[in-house]
Amino acid sequence: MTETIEAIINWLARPSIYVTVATVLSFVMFFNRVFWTKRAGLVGLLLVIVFFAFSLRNDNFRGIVTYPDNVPIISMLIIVFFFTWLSMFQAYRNDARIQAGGRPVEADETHDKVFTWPDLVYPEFIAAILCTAILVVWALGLPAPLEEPANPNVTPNPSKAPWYFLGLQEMLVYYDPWLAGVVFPGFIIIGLMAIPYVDLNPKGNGYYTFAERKFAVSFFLYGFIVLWCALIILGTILRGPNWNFFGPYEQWDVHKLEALVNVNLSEFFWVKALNQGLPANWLLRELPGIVLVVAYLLILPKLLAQTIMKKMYEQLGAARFYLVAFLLICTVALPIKMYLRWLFNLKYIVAIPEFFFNI
Amino acid sequence: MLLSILPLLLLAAPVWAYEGVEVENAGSLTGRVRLEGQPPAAVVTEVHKNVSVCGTTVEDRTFVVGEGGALANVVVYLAAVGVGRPIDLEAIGELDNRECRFEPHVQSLTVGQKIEIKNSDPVLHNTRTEVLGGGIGNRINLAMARAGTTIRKPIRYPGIHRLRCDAGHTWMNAYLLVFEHPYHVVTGTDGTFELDEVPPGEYTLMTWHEKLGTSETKIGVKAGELVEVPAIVLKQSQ
Amino acid sequence: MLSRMWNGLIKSQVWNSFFRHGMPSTNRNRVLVMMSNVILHLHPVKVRKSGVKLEFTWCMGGISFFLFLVETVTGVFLMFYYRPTIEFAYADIVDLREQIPLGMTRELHRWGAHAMVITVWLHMFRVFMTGSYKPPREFNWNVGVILLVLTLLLSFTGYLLPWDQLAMWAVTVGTNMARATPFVGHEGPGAALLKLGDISMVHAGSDIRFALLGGRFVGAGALLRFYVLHCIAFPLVVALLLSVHFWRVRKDGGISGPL
Amino acid sequence: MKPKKAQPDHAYNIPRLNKIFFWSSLAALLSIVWWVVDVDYDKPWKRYQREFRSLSMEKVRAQLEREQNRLARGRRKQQLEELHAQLTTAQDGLRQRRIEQEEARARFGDAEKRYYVADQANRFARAVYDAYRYEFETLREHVEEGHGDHAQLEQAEERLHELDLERQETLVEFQEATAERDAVQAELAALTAAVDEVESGIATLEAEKTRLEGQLESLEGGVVTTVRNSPMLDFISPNIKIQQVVVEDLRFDVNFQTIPRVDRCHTCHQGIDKEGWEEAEQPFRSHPNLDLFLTSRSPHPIEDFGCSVCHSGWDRSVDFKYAAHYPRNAEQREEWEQKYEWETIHKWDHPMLPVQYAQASCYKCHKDEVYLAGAPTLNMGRETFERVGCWGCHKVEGKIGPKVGPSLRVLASKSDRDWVRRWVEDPWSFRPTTAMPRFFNLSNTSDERSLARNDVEVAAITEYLFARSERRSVQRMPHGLRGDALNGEQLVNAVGCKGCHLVGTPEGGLDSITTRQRFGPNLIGLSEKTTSDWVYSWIRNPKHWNPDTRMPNLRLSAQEAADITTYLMGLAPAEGFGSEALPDLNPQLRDEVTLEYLQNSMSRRVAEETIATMSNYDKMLFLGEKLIGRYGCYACHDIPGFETAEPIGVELTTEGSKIITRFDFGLIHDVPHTRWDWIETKLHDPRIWDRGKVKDPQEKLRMPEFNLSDEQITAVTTFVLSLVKDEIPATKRKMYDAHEQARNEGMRLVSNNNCMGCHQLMDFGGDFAQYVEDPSKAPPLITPTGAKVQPEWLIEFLHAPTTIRPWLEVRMPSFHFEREQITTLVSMFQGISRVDERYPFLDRASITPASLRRGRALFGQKGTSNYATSLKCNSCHPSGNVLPESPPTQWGPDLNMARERLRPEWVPDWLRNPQAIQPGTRMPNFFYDEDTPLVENPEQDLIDLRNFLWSLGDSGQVSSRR
Repeated sequence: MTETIEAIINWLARPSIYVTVATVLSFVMFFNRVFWTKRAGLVGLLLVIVFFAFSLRNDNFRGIVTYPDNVPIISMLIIVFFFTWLSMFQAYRNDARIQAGGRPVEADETHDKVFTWPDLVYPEFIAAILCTAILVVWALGLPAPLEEPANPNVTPNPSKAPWYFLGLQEMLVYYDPWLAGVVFPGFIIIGLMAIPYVDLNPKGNGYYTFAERKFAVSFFLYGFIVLWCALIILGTILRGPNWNFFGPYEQWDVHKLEALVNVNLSEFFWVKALNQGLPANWLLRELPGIVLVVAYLLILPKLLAQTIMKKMYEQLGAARFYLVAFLLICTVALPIKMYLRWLFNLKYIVAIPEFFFNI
Repeated sequence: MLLSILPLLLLAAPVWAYEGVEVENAGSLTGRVRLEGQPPAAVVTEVHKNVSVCGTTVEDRTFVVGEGGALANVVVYLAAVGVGRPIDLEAIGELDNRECRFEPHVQSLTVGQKIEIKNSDPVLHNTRTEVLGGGIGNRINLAMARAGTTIRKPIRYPGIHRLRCDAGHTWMNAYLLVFEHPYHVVTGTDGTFELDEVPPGEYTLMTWHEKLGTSETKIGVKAGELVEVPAIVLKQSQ
Repeated sequence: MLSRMWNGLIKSQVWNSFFRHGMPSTNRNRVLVMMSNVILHLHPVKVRKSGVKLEFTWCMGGISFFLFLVETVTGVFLMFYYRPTIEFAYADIVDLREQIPLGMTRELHRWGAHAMVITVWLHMFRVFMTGSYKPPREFNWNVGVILLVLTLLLSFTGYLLPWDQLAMWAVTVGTNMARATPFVGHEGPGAALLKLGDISMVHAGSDIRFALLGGRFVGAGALLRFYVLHCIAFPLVVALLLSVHFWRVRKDGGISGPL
Repeated sequence: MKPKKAQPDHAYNIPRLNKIFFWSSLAALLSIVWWVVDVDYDKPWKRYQREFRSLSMEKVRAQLEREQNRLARGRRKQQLEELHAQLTTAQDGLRQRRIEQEEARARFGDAEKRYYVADQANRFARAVYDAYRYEFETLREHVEEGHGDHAQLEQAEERLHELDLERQETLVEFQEATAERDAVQAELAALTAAVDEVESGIATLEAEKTRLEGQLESLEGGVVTTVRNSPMLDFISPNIKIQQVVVEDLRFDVNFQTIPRVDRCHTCHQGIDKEGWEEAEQPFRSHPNLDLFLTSRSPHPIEDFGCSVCHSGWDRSVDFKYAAHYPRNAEQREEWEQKYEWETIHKWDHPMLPVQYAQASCYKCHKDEVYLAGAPTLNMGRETFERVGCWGCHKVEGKIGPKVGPSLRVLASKSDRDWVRRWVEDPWSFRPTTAMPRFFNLSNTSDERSLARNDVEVAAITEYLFARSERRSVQRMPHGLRGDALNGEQLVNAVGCKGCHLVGTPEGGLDSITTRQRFGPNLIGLSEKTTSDWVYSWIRNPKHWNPDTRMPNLRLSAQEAADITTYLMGLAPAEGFGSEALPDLNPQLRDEVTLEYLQNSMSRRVAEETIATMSNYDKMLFLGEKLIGRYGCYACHDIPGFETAEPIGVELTTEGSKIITRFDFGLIHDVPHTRWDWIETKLHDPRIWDRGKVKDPQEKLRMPEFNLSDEQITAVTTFVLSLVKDEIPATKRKMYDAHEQARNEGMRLVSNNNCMGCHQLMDFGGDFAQYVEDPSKAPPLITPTGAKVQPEWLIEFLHAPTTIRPWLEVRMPSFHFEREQITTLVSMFQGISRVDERYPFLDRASITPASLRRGRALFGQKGTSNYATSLKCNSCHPSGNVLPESPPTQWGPDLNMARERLRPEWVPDWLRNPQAIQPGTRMPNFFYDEDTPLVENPEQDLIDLRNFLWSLGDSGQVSSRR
């Protein structure tokens, strides 16, 4: 019985299933109020408890989860779950009030002012004291990890980036470093900074709401929870030696091999489809890929503007809209590349190693 | 060989140092050692060297049996005594090389005492000891070239020392048993022995004979009493 | 007698200079406490009720700031013992564990750093969810994003300092990406185009990664650079931006709420 | 603000906040208290130090009690009582003479006063005189130049004279006063001296007690100590603190740089460098070898060497787990897990060496010492490693030598095919103690298909060996010579065969036998293996068969050789050998394997074409060659066709430093991931890492299995672990002087030729002695050889040994050393004895006739008048033309050889105490019993006797050869 459940969870944890489930589940949940009630919160909490109670019996899982540096990541998982629920709970509550013709809770309270002392400073002070206590107990319980002295000749297997960058490291599986390590992180920062300027929706300023800004919230939540936090969890718990995938209950065996033969789009196009050798000229060789990428980046936004996002285009104006659309398709590019890899073993859409330019 | 290692282990067993004190309420032990059965016929060795001094034949003295089987040259001792009467450091054992024989054949001494080795013959003798089962080489190897030479040698190592003479007198042999405590004695020709000033208590009384090995008897000593040990009967082992 | 002494004490100049207004048990005193206190620079005298509710704010901004202070204090303590050279770095970390008084400071510093990364994320999460980046708070949101990046960089630079395998290889993995930076990384697309005649301008000894590490590999230069960035450069910038951030919070209408 | 509007005063319920504030403050306070107390105050090492302190106190108290008892009993009591009595008397006398003393003291006061006055007067007089002298001199000069008054000068001169007189008077007075004062002082001192002497006597006796009391006092401490060590204050100046040794020059490699070791082991192991804690529980136990380690008298004091350079581990750590302790076995592992919550720290490359391997570190500094005193396991490991030929496949820097197995060039003259097939397949079934390992039917080749394949492989190897070996004619046993097995057995036991060979299984089992006694093959089963003619021919002249063999020539006579041959041919092999019929060769399998090997160098199609052209014999030869190459048989055996083949194994030169992740543990999960567990497991079952793997036959592990005991495996593991790349600076490495270098070089030769199977050299070897009952019949101790014999003689002897000690049955064989080998050996002996003057010389012209006469008288010659008073050396030693009366087997060495053989300065040394030089020797002490002289003028006698010996040998040497 235990083994069956473990096998199922191991299977569910495979990157393809994991990302698919996370994506589908998150969207289903965003748009359904039933998940954001107190009862649902309790059920969720119970599920988490049951999951950990079950999993901690497994030596391998316990070993990873209780490794001191991983503890904050696991806490983050639970904390993020909780706060997502909390914010969505408040958002749906306000939405219900607004729908009923009322105002959000916060708006009601806006006119009541209280003295900073003690109402603000006192809780802040208590929070600081509690933080101290938690931090000290945490430090008492878990020693800071220290490994052997730095040795440039011995590469640890796996060698992992600091945990908060594991999402980026996971991206490295699908994209080259210049994209995964430089361009996309840059886009994340630019995207975050652009938010106030592209979100012209005047509603939802200063209070929780979902109904009034469905696109913004779901886009942000998907990015933060699935593409950032979930990938960190994936990188921490499910990536073992040689960056191979290991189920949460699977022994990290250095000898595990994955059958990975990846093929570039140019090979698909020239060899498989046209049944001829690869052209010597790189431009010609990569033409299909370049066309595809250019189309994705240039034509797709235009298409979106004319079709399903027409309303938004009208609201935002061209410049803002294309920025949003660009960020959106860049965000979606990651899961797209993931699926291409999983389904077709596709390595690069454009592969020009001559210039270190691979997409 | 094995026979002789055994008592050595017993001798070596008490590793703590012996402590001499004035014994109050001491008791004594007395008894007799007897051989059961006929002793084997003595081996006679023909002599080819220094015949004028040594004679033409030599008889070995492993079994010296008196009336009623009284067995001489048996060492009787107490095992593992830690505290008892002070060791008489002035006492001196004697060993004479006379007519190409060691005299006496068996004797016992306590660590710290001395042995006086003497050559009564006008030929070269040496006295070499091998510690049986000890593997530590010789402890004594002294030459006496001139008749009348005497050497006093302090005894330092407990154990069973077999004495040899290498000056061509291959038959010469004797035994010297060295203990860390003073409770040991060699039986005389009448097979009797006596141990004095024994502190009251329970003991193991041991006997050692060069061919018969060891035997042991449990014995209790009470304050101020003379204990008659039942006759110790040794059998010829096959 | 005791009460006389007490009265004498609370009337003394020292006492009065410290506690100007007596217990803040009346509204007047509460106002005065805020008006005459250093906290005035952070908080107004009165705030919106929604703005103090834990349910609303999650207190994540405050906790982040508090953790920043904890990091500063423990960090200063660690600096007493730690020497950023490849000869001593590792041994000093071992000694921090084995023999230095208050021998848990490194734990506090490390776990505090991890916690701070999480609280800063959650702070951003909350601010987004309450739409608090919307006008007039656009600028402060941007300051916040920079602070978030700086928090990650602080943590990342500190990661190298123990100089163990974990540190070195995590930083190697992290900085290896820099070599693929377009144009300025020597394995990045476009780097090959930057040439003066035959001389390549961007190579392993001159690219962005080299500048970051002070060498081609994670070595003595990287350790020193990361140390200086970790202890001086980033904290200073963070402190500066924090003041701006707090000041903007007040100027933009206090802790967010419907405007 | 609109005051009229009701506004809530607070967003929070303040009393509730107060409560939360209280509880959270309490929680924070408790956590900080916990931190200070648990992390800082209650560290395990502090607990250990406290415990050690109380144990020390107990110990000191017990010692004190014992000391007090000793003072109250026995001889010391007597002495003490006597001294106390003397003290009482002395003090009584003193009391009676108190008045006298008072007087003396008063007189001393007076004398002192007078001395002072006299001293002052004298000084003033001297000063006035000196000052006036200057005035007078100036005046005189003035007058002489023609100025001034002569009368004045005369007056002045008179005045000067007066002053001089006065000065001298006061000087006399001063000297008298000084003398008086000194005399009185001496008197006073004498009065108290008696008391002082007695008191110091008592103090000496009680010194130990006083010392112990002081120690106890300092251990007990008191309030101050308690405060110093209390929580929060204990960072200022506690007396419970970390102990450390910083070893600047034994550096620890942190990859980019090396840093000094900071060993803190004795923070907990408090008794480690102290005597008296041998029986204590860990961590307090004394080091088991304080003579060699840690103490200031040892060659490795703790301040200079620390601990971790030998034991490894995490030098700076003071926590049981972080110190990287490693248990010696599963039992201890379990114990530690319970007691210390021990677990392996994976993230540390230098876990502590379990005790059984600790000697591995010795070679870091003592690499050139072949036999290392105090490291028996390591010595055994090295011997075994060399003996079973590990280095043939696994290159190790510095290890070269003749191949350890017999040459197979003459195999065909020696054995038959069937025997070789059986032997190659399973050598142990023939000789359980052989050094030849098993290659076949091991854990990864025991499935049905592999078993069949093994048969083909063995047959192919055999075929190749026979095809390529030459047939050499055997020197037949002379016609009519009949061997006597009984005599042969005696010879084998006596002449020294057993120094290198076993015959059957020894009585005490294999564990009672050293590696040296297994140097050559066990001599059983020869009749199966070869013919009696071959055995006869071999033992008469081994070099004929193999110029590289290490088997020496025992110079056996034809009859002796025949006897031994007859005896050996009668010894059966191990039971069960050859009972099963050899399987028929499976031609189909043979072809498959051949094809498989052909495909290594050609495509499948070409291989198929090639195999079609090959005869069956060709196939076998081809396969045999490939297989010998695969298994590396040529590493140990000289095989035609493989003269230049490279070793097949992994180089082991720095195996002990290899990083643990580079060891492949395969799919085995129950072996702990340590170097030693990997090596040990591999030695127990060399193919174990193939378990559970799917591999092609040629991919399989191929290290053969050696029949080693657990002890040997541990020893070999220790040796392999000793092969590290640590660099020890010259300041700490053992630096060898010329003598020691000569010793080390020679010892390599000694080890290769197994000299120590028979001879004891320094503290090693001499294993043959266990076969003889009388220690004087063992092969001689050769440690003092360098000091004893002349180099020219030694060269001759090593070249062609002669009988020195006729009473020995065991024989020095002829090794046929080469010239430079002999030189190496001679240098080694001189190095061991630290002989500086290599070529000694005694000028016979310098010997006075008187000395010679006295020497002759001491030596004694039968029939002469003073024979009775001589030392009668002739009783044992042949000399001149006089022979001892006893049979030659009891003679001593021929003294005619002395002048040629012995070093002149050595003879007196030897005669002084032969026992000390050669324990067990038959040579008795004539001149001294230890330090007591036995004759009147021993030193003179020694020289005279030596001088006489140097006059011998002129009249022709009496043959002492049997």
